[in-house]
Amino acid sequence: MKQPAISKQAANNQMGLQLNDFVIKLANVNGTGSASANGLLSKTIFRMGVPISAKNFFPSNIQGLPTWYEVRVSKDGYQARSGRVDVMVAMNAETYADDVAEVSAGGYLLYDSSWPMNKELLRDDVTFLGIPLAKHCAAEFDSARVRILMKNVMYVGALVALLDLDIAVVEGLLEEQFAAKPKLVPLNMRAVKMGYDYAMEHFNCPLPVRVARMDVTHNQIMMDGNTAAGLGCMYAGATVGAWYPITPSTSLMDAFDGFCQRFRQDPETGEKHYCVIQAEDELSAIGMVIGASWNGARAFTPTSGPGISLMSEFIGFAYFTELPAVLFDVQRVGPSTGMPTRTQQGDVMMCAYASHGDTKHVCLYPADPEECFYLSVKAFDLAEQLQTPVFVLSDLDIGMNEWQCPELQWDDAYQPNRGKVLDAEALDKIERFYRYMDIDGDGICARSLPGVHPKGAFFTRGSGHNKYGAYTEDPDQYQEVLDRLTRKFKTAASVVPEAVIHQQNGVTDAVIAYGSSDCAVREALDRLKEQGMHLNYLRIRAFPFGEEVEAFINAHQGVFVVEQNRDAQMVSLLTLETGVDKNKLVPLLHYGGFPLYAEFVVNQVSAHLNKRKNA
Amino acid sequence: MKQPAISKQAANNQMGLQLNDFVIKLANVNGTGSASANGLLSKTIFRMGVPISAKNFFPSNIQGLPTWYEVRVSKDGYQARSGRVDVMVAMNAETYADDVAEVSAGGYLLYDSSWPMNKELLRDDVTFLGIPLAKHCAAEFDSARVRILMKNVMYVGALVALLDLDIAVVEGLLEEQFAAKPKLVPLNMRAVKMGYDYAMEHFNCPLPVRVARMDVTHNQIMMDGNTAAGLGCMYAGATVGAWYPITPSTSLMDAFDGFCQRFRQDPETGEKHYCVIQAEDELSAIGMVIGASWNGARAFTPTSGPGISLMSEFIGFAYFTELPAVLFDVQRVGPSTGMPTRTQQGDVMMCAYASHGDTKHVCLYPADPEECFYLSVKAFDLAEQLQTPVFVLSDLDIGMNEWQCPELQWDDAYQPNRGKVLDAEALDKIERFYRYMDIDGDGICARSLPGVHPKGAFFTRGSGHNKYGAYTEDPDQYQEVLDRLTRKFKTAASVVPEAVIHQQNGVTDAVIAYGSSDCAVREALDRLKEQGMHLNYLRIRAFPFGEEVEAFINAHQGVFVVEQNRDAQMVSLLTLETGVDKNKLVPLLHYGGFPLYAEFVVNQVSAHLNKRKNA
Amino acid sequence: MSYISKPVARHPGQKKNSLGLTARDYEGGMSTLCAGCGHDSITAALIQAFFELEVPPHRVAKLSGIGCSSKTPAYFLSASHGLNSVHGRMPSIATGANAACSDLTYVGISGDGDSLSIGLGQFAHAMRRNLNMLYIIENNGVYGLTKGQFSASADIGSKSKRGVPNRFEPIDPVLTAIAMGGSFVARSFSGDKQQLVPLIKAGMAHKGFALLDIISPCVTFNDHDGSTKSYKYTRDNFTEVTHADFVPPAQEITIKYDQGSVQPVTLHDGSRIYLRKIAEDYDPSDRSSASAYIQSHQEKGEVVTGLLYMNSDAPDMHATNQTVATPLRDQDYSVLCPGADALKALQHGYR
Amino acid sequence: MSYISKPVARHPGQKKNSLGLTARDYEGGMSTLCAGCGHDSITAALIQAFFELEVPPHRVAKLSGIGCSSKTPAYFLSASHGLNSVHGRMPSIATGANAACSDLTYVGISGDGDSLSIGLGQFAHAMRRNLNMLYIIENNGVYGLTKGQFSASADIGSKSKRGVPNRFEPIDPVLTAIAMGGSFVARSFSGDKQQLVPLIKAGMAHKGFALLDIISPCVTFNDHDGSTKSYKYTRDNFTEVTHADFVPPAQEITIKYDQGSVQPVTLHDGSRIYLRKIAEDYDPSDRSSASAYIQSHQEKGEVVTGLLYMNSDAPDMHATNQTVATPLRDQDYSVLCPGADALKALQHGYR
Ligand SMILES: Cc1ncc(C[n+]2csc(CCOP(=O)(O)OP(=O)(O)O)c2C)c(N)n1
Ligand SMILES: Cc1ncc(C[n+]2csc(CCOP(=O)(O)OP(=O)(O)O)c2C)c(N)n1
Ligand code: SF4
Ligand code: SF4
Ligand SMILES: [Mg+2]
Ligand SMILES: [Mg+2]
Repeated sequence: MKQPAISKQAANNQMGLQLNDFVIKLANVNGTGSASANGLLSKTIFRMGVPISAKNFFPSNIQGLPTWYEVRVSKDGYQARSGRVDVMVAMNAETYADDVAEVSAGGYLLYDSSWPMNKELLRDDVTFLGIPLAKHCAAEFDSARVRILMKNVMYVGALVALLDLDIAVVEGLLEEQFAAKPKLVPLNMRAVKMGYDYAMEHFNCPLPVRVARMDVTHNQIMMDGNTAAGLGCMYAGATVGAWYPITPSTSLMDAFDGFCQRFRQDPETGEKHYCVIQAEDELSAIGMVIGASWNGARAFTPTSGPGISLMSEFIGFAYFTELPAVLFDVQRVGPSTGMPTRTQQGDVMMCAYASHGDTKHVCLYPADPEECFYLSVKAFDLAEQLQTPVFVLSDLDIGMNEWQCPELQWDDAYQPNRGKVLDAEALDKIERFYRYMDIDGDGICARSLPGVHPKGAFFTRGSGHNKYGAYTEDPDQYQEVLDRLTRKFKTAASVVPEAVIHQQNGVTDAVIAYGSSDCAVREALDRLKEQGMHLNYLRIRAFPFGEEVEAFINAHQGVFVVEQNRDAQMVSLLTLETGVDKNKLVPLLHYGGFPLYAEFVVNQVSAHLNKRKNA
Repeated sequence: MKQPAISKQAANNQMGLQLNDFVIKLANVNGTGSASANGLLSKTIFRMGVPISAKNFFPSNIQGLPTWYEVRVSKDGYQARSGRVDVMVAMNAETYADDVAEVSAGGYLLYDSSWPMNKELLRDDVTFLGIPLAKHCAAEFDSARVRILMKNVMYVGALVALLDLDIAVVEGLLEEQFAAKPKLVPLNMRAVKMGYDYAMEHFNCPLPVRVARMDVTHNQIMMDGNTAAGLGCMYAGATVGAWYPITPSTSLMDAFDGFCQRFRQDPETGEKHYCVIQAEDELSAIGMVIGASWNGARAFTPTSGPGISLMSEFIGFAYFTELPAVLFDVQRVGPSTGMPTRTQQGDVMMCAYASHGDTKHVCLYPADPEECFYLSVKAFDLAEQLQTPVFVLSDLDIGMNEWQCPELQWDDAYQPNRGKVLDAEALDKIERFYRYMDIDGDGICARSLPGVHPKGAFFTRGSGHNKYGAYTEDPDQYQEVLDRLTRKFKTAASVVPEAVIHQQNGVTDAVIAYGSSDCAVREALDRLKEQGMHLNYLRIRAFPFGEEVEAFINAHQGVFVVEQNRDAQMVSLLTLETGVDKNKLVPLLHYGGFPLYAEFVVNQVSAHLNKRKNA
Repeated sequence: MSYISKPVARHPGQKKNSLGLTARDYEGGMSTLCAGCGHDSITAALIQAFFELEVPPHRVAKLSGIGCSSKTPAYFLSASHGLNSVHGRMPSIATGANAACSDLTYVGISGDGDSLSIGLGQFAHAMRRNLNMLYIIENNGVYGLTKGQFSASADIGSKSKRGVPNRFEPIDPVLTAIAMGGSFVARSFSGDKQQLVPLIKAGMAHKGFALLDIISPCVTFNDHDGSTKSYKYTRDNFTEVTHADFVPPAQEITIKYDQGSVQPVTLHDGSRIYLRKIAEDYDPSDRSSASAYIQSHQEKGEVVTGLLYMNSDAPDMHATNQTVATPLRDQDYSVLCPGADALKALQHGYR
Repeated sequence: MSYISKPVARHPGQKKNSLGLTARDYEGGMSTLCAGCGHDSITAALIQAFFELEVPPHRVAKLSGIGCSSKTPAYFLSASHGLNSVHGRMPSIATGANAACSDLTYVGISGDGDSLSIGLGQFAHAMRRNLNMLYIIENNGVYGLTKGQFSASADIGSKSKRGVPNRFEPIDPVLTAIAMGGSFVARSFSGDKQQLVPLIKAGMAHKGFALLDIISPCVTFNDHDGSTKSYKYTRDNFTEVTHADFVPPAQEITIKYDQGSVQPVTLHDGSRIYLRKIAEDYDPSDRSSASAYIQSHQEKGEVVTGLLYMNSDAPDMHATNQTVATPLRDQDYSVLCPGADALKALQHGYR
């Protein structure tokens, strides 16, 4: 019993007004220039003062495969995926059937009606909005490439009408984008208008699903985590970056390089106050970082899981020789090559214990691009203070998607914490320099930099050494150093960023999460609260855990730990590295490769709580 | 108040008879040929039917540094170090002071009295036996090299007299050793006699510390674990071995190669039924193993910690593509280069979880060379049955020291378990081959080998794939495969070797150990029992753990877990991978690099138990 | 959602080879590379070569690393076993696979990033062992899959899309191969099927390591003006120094050669290569002069192509190892295990 | 127990250099290598070269991998910073160290196993970048520290101690370096201090990657008859094609050269190398002919030594990167951090 779906009326009938609270998803083909049109759409909403979040779902190839862009408009500022699709822009014939199926009941589907549509795929509960994009663009534009690009811009124009967007904002954005090629502005605006006019003429615009100006984004930016982290590295004063390209970490070094070109390269002489080295592989990249750190520069490498696996031997070297190193693991789906363009938190255990022998490493878990910036800076301070590798575990979702976040702040009083480094003056004063003497009792020894002073000369080795820094194969001397490293790791727990805690007295259940799960969890907690389920929340920001983590778990009856991996890796870390009762920790695991969304957490938590209630 | 220490009388006075129960330690310089003289000594005792254990302590160099050889004569057959030194043969001037200090009270020290001795280092409670070895050898032998070698043989001769060894056994051993160069026998016997005669003349021979013939070693052999493992690989039918030299694993491949030359190379044509490849590094070695396994050969690689670190990426590949691989990790002291010639169990966690993403691996923990043989064979069966990498975690103590163990047995009815491999006939019958279909519900799918049948053709990839074997980036399809791997790992727990349990009803405390700790723990349990402390014992032989492990822990009140690493890595595995209460597990950690000895366990356990009693 | 489509009929003609197979039977899954990518032309050449060589598809093992280039094995011979390993490590997989089973045909596909950066060590050492395989580098001077960074084969001065010139010394696969003991070293161009197909066939027939470096432009990231790996630059500077014709075993020689300039080489399987010198002063049998020639001509910007060096007498890995003829994986277990009595006997040495 | 003894006085003479240091001040810990190991002679040559060059010890960074050879840095310049990294990875450490601080002197010591097997990739790529360092390979054709396995530099036919000949193609460090863009490539012999010391000095003064491959016999595992890396074989087949004299900056030239045969090369720091051709037909400035010469002569069993190739104009890594002169690690933080205002401004682009 099919109805004529493409009617002017249908659009307004199906459900009530959804103001600034809906999802629009765009299904495209990789490499067809849809990214910039889709960005235009999301930025327009953002500039209208309305909070959004935008996510890209793209294949591991360069051109020709399906790709999706999902914009969530959320007046409450929720950044996670919502799990629903209110408006689908279905531009990819290959995925059309799936895309139709994905629209939430009562939603809309915009398609290119240049060709007859496949009636079999019609749905009663979805309003189909056909626009003859290809036909119009073919009539309007000359070259094949322009036609393809303008098709995208044209559907943006239609959405301006359908969603009640401000066309002046669109124009402003285009002007900025094409500041260097102003001729392109009218061309693009022509396409926008084509879409706009068609929609106004044929549909009942705007839809109930629509945007209305707000004023809550003026202190906000849209930035991806890799950009923020690259920026953080520059602000931290890093001068040496070594890397080997790998999705999804590549754009981190691109960002660092770009910012440094802008701020640290002499425009006249071309002289650079930084050095980025594209290494031949990850084994080499981490070696370069360690070499540079040994020599006193702040150095880092961005990579992803396979890179960390390859770096394992060197990571143990840095741990045992106590050299700083900052590693960004922008996690993707493992094991092995896995799904390079999907997100996961699968490297938690590996990073915490990487390398053979007894090793433990400091890890930071930024929740979003904003924190990527701040924790990048922190990572360098910790690496130098603790003289050890520090991992920043971001993921594809944070690293490669543009998130809305508060404008980044900088305190000009900040000075890098270089840790216990003896300068020439200090070396001159001391009788003799011993590299691994724990003078302060915190497990951290003073180091010296090559070339600074004859008295600082010292031979760094990954083989057995005693507290004086000499080679040893003696059990006691070796063990003394190893035990001090345990002490140092205890110190680390007291200096890493504390967990973020949201709690109310009297609440017995809680949720723990970390990294990119944060936004979905916070939304889920709001919704659970609406349903009468109050839970406290702790977000882990670092390993080793501060005391507050154990105290929090102990203070609750049941603790759900939300993770994006199969094996409950953070639960493992908590079980091993705190005194808590592991049976208290209930893992909620989401690891298919798409970012977590609130509903998953809501469903799982409420199912558990209801089960307990009924038990 | 020094006495004249070198008196004929002194030797017999100090303490009672120590028949077949003492330790003789020989301090030498690396590269002076002492190894063969020392081997002559230990084998003589062994051939006299008396149980011994022999351990080498050598530096990470080739020539000129201190090295020790420790022979424990133990009528009860204890294989661990005893912790005491009854007779020290102090041949290294550089370590002389330490060596003197190490002798147990009432013990003996044999030294070269060609030069005046350092009186300051005399001890009242030790009998010093001086023999002018260098002087006599200089007088007796021509070339410098022969003099150095014969000095060693001469002290063996003295020990024959002092310890009441059978000189005919010595001669027999020399005849076997020099079967190809019979002229060397009289030369060596001359040196033996020189030492023997000197001792008989100057000392009250034999000492109370002495050997008397027994008849308990006739079904025993003396073999190191690497030899046994290499032999196991040959018996398992392995045909491809790929490796990169690294201490202490190198002799494993040497052994395999040697045995194969003997049994699998046609003496006429020189044709080999095996292929050993010295790879350019460990990354390549594991790649070769995986390539060979993919193609249906049994293949393996021996390495040590740094090698596993380097193999991490490929290990995840084998896990995810489900290809068999056998890896021997002959553990040495980490982290990093650590102490390459010292022993540790520091790679337990790394091997269990190696590589990025969610991965878990099957591990076997042989306790001694005998088990190295049997578990090597088992490792290939498991790797093929489970289609996954299998680690055999031995260590330097097992791998490079000759242990006395029961003669190895072989059942000619044994047939390799090749697992679910579809042959041409099977492939011909089926409609279509899907690589990752779990037909039996055990998580293990059928595989096909390249080139066998057109229907078996299949594309192996470390990237996301679905159960049909096709590439996928779809969350559900990816997750389905990943979840099946969890199921497969459950199956693994039911087919790996069971733990070895020694228990009595009514005993509330227990010890858990694994690998080379076993011998010291068993001795310690005997001694604790003598002291009235009864403990049950479980020896872990494999990860994942069978149900018996959890049941055993649950059945006891307190469980000591003996490990040779700093971080209680097996306690970590037990905590994570069983349902037990982690507070029950008390780690006893010995990790300075020398093998564990019973006293350490005795002291730690009794201290804990006493503390509890007194609490 | 699964995006693997069925092979597309690219060869509508139904010509069959002696196995009764059409060219279509040598095809693979639909390419997911960019339209116009050089790699896809190489795929087409491979399909033609395998079809014409009449190889049973399931007796071929296709191996690769990671990269756009390394996806190629998915696009031909879907009836073969394939293995897509990790980045830069295909040579070790190939070595192990070949060790286990010497009687399959091994073809490895790699990229310049895969072989010359992360994989340089394995690449060099596989050549040292003279592993019996055809090893193709689809060489575009960039990392395609990670979006256009320079690779180690980028020439000095070659410009990136943003106009920045590469300043690092290139690692040339051909010169490296000659230096490391590759026994068959050739270069070609994805755009020249004429030259490519016989070189693929010859490389497959060669018993030993056959390196085929194929300039294969990346239309998305390295096909612009200023790039020295673009279609245009390669065409303009293409210099063929030898031309190789391949004649399968027992096939009548139909082409007539002018005796002086042509050198026939008979391979282990009885097939022959007819090598025609185009550059008079070039000697593909002399390592040092060949490599000096190539080096000096490349310094002038020429893209020297053809069968550049060949030594068909070098023993392959199995010959060096003296491996038995029957593949190791097919050895009966009774041959491999000495049995209980032998175990008993050998332990006498451990008493 | 610690077995590190104090440096032994190997130079009882108290001659001082202009820094007031004696040769003893350039010594290190006592060697723990085998008596007679070639590596120890190289240590002695290094001590002499550093002493004569009058380098302040603490301005030298000594780097190595793992192996007997890689222990060498512990045996000279105890007043320098040193780093003994992991096996085969010294080049990356050197690259990072140099990136951080361009104004120290970097000397790396490696072995043939360390550089040509596990480390081949890093070795090659450090050369590509023309990293400013002296890189010494103590080349003995075996893995000493793991007890005598053949390394990749073992020649075909060279016999192991048990008499088994190596059958794999060697990877020659010098030919590899020339192919990969090394800008200073030399070979010498641990037994020839005469040749060695000036080459070490020249390599140190050269601004760019200076490879010095030194045949350094392993007396324990590879000094027997049949080995082509023994003292005897090397002495017998030693062929010096150039001889290099090194003259530090601003030093009077005292030696008189016969104009025709000697070529003076002035280095960046003002020092000069006087290069005397011994083989008439050898041209150390021409990559392709030099490498062809070396290859063909080595095939005849000659051990070709001397300063084999040099290009003092190639830009080093920092020049290519356009790094500022003041070492990066010494940059004031205020230069590196754009500050709060800039952060505010740049975020306009993210709205
Ligand atoms: C260990 C590891 N590091 C990095 C990557 C990311 N990566 C994938 S392909 C590639 C480069 C591919 O370049 P090339 O081999 O030239 O192939 P092309 O795409 O140009 O054909 C890189 C760096 C990876 N997959 N694995
Ligand atoms: C990752 C790793 N693999 C293997 C080893 C063992 N290993 C130590 S030194 C060495 C070879 C050294 O050979 P070379 O560099 O030629 O030095 P030489 O001892 O001959 O001077 C090897 C394989 C190691 N230390 N680390
Ligand atoms: S990015 Fe380049 S190499 Fe990759 S498929 Fe596209 S054109 Fe080919
Ligand atoms: S083993 Fe060889 S390389 Fe090592 S120290 Fe001894 S002689 Fe030198
Ligand atoms: Mg490429
Ligand atoms: Mg060597």
